[in-house]
Amino acid sequence: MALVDIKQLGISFGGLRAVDNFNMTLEDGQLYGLIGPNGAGKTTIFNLLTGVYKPTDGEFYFDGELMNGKTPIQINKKGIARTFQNIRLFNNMSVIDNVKVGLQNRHHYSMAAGILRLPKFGKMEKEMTEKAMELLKIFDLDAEAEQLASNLPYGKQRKLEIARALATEPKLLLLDEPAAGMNPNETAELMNTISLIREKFKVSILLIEHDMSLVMGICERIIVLLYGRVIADGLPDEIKNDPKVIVAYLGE
Amino acid sequence: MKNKKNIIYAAIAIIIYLLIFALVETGTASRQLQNLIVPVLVNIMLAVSLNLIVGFLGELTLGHAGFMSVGAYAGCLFTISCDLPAVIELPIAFIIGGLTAAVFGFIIGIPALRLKGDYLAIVTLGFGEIIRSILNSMDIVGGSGGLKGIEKSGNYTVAYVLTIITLIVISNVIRSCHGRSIKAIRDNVIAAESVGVNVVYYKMFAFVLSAFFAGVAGVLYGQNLGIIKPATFDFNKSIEILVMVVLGGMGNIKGSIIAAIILTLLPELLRDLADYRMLFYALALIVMMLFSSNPTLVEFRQRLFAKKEGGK
Amino acid sequence: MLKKLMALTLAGAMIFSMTGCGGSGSDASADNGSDVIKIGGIGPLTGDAASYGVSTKNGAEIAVEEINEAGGVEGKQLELLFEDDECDEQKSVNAYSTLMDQGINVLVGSVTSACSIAVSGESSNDGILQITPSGSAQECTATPNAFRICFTDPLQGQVMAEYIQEQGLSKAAVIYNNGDEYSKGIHDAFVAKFAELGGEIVADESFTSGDVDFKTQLTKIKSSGADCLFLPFYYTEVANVSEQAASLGLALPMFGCDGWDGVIKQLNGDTTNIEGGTFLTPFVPTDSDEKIQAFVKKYNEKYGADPDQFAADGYDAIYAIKLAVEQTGGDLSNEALIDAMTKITLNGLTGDMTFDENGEPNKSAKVAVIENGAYTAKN
Amino acid sequence: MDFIQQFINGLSLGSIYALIALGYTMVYGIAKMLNFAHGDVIMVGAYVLSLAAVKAGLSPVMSIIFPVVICMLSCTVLGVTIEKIAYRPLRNASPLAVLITAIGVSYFLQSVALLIFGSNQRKVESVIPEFSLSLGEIHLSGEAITTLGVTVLIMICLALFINFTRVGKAMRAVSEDKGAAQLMGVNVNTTISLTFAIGSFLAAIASILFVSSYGFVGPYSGAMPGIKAFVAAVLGGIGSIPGAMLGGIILGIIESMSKAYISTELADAIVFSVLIIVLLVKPTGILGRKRITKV
Repeated sequence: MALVDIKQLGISFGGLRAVDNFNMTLEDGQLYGLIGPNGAGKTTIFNLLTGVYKPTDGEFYFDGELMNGKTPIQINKKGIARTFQNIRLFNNMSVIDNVKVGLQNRHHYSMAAGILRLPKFGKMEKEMTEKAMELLKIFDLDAEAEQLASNLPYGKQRKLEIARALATEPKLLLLDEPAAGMNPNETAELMNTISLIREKFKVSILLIEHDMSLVMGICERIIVLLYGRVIADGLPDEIKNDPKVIVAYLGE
Repeated sequence: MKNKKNIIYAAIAIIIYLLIFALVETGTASRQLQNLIVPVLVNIMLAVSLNLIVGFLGELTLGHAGFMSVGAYAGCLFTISCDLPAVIELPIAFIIGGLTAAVFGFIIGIPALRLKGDYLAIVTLGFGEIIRSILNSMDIVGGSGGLKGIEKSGNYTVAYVLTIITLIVISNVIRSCHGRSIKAIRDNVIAAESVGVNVVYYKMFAFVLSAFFAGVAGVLYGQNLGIIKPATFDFNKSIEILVMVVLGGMGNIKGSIIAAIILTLLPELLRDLADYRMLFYALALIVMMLFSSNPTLVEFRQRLFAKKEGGK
Repeated sequence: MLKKLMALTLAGAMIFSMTGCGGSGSDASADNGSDVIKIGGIGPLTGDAASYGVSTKNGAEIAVEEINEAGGVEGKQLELLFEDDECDEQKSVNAYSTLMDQGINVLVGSVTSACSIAVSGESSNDGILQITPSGSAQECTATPNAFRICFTDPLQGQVMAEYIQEQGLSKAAVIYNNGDEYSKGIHDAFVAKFAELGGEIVADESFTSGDVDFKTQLTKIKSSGADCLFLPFYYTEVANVSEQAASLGLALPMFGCDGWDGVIKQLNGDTTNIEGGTFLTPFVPTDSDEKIQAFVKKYNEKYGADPDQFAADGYDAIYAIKLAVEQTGGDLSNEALIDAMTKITLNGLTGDMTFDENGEPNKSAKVAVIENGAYTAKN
Repeated sequence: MDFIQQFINGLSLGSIYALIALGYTMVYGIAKMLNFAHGDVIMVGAYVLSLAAVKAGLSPVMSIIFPVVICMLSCTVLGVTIEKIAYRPLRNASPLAVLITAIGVSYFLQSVALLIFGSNQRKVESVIPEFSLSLGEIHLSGEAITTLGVTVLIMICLALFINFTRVGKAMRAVSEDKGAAQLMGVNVNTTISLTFAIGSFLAAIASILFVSSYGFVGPYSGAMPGIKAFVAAVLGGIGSIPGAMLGGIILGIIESMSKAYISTELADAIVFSVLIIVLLVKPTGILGRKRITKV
């Protein structure tokens, strides 16, 4: 069974049909790209999948379970994590604490343990620190662990967001323009990192991106959105040569 | 390293207590200072507990005096109606006061789930005023004349122990996974939800915990003075506590403690200025805010700070 | 770091300065042989209730000056140290401690009831003589060291209930300040007594401190069939009520309590809307009594205004202390002074009075009527 | 009969709240700050009015115009000065810092008034010629009629000003996005100063009508009406000009009605409860615009 099964998903804001009849199947371990011009509805789909918006119609199955109407928190617990187009870090917290907030999804201790500093507290905190450092190392952020997140340079903030999402141990990771604002070197590095985490964490990825070199370079399948509708869905090579896609991007 | 820090804190706490003990018991401290110890500690408890909501959760409330008042009334009513030895009676009174305030914290937390910023501020202000006008019209708690005849059993040792408990609980919460969740909500609600932070639960938790300690502080206030009246707990009192939090630094517990000490002592030290006292206080408030929050000055200070670091 | 250091230094310096003055303070209080009698005063000098504290302080200052000019008491000069409490109980107790550090021998205060009660919780431990000039709540004199100059609230309410019925009026409308214990105390006693005497309270309305609009309450009263209006609260609101009643066309005889004193000044002397208003007061500045006239003159010279009842209470409190010190023959010990209080007879501005063991004054109330822009004493 | 009179009482009380709320909402809507000192500017205005009225030995018409003009001028200058000294240095600081500063300014004005004028309330003669309407048992005072009329007039003028003049457009631009407005050539500082000038001018009008209705001013006279008006502004939807009007009137009527028919003691509690309920149902107030956060 597919990890993600989306059937005729749609949402309207007042009279505006932001997403219409969106269908998609994402297999376990797959890396899917979601592209389209600005305003096509890509981020709206992310918001639908993570429960920020409630779909007005259609169905969204994750791991065989219907996710419609679930809250962002429930959806995250089920195993979907995301990053944001406009970076949303916990700016006034340290880098390592940002990751720990993500880790808390699976590593938890009671209020009493926290207040009374019971042995469980020490044990869990130690475990979390180790895991967080491990994650930060992957993203080359371990040196900045104690810095405030807002003091990181832009590229590292993007990485930290991915690290935080991964900390929740998701089965599906949604990346919203992870390469935005990066130079070609950084983008290349990011591509490596994405491949690496796919291997290491056995996570499926759905990725929104404008940087075609990145999308074409790493995505296994690509879906193209225009005005809220899917105009193409296929392998990178098919998409590259699809006349509808070329029209959408270049105009007639 | 963490343990070392804790030991240092414990040592500081004990030394300060011994210092107070020595100053009071030998009579070195003036009456004025002896008398101010409990109010200072009450204000520290209030400021630190409010900091949990304002500084760590990032929600502006103007109703902290309301929590304080319900706690004070509940706890002090208990001591009046009950005739147990103080050792048993007092802890129960503090817990009753705290729990009652916590219930109100829960109720006031509900709008906080929906409202933000200035809207929440006015709603909490409203809650405080509602509590006050209900207390005013309740004859069984003395109405506007206040609740009288409270046994004065709050002394500096009791107050000190309560303050230390407050500090330990709140700072431990802040430095645990629960505290991280609360701070995450402050920094970015949407991101917090996206990584599974239960926003509703933690917002409520912060309000309830903060209200609990405000309630305990209220009981202590009543036990120390022997009389409480609704007019004391008006929104000016809430603002007074808020000023301590803002001045001490949002999300800075040590700052709250220092600000609470300074702002409680300042008006007392300014007594010699007589009529000009309030004027001076107002000016001090404006100047301190300008100094601590003006972007240019803040930058200047940071540069100064950076230089020092570099020099090391 | 710099900021933290500064803050810590500041806090430390504050505490240090307070320990510093400790030594000298306790010395002074022990010193009985000094030729100065230190009188502590506490009352609101700032905040909503400031006018009461300021008047009391002014009145007390005049008394102190008079006594000192006349050579003091038992060869000693009086010194008045007056502290602000903003009408806040905690600040009142703080003020008391500050005064104790300065070595006061007796205490006048606090001006308001709740503050007075809070202070007596402390002062009773020290055993110091405490005279509240105007704390009218029953509990103000609950401790053995506490006395008062003014009437209690219930007494005023009862007397007024009797007085109104003597005028042949039986349907009273009442407005009171629910946020003020003084007003509520008088109101409660009045309502009980008025009914007991066979009268009927046809409208019972309240407001809270800070309100300026009374039209709603007055509109209700207008249609209640009341034949008189009882307004047991302070003159500031009385002025508002009287003007608004007139604007609504409500013309009932008005009655009040000693808090009314000052209403004429409040109305800039224009008393058209409150003409005939009658209230209970221990002190009427237009009283032909020589003592009162001398006081009014001095007060006007010094402060440029007519004194009110608070000023008179403050003045009388100082004279009560003078008599008590004379009674003990200069012994300033707490026990002696408290004991002396019950033995003195004070011919004060607010009437001739003696004090009983419970700290209550025995004095008769005067009824004042507002006529042609002036208070007229009526007995 | 009673009901109508109570309604009118509420209306006249409400129009005072509305007038003060207009000033609040104006400053909040554009400068995005709670000017807690607004009520105290009204208090200062009332004192100025009383001083100017005493000093004037002019013709009947001038003796009304002179104090009114002086009052308006001094309030406007005061408002702009406060903005310049206390608020401008904090333009980019946290809203809380600005709030605390505003509270400091409020305390400052109160204590200055206390030092100069003493704690007793001062009687101020009404500048509104004496007239009233009576219909049988129902009375409507000249002050109430004038206040209501002036408030409606100001509301209309303000709405026109904000929506149709160049300066008004600049104000709206600043309220949407200070940075972008600056890039588009709007002088943010001048615009905000102007906002304060207008807000304080409104405070002057409010103080004239307030003291004309109630006749007295003390150092703390501005505090309570200030808070009630703030509640009114929030109730109506803070930042919305018709909202302030509506909020003020509703607040006045609720207060009056609950005093008349429920309980005078709990009137304030009822007013605040209504506010809370309204905000829970509609978090931006009755006429407030909803802002969508983009994810």
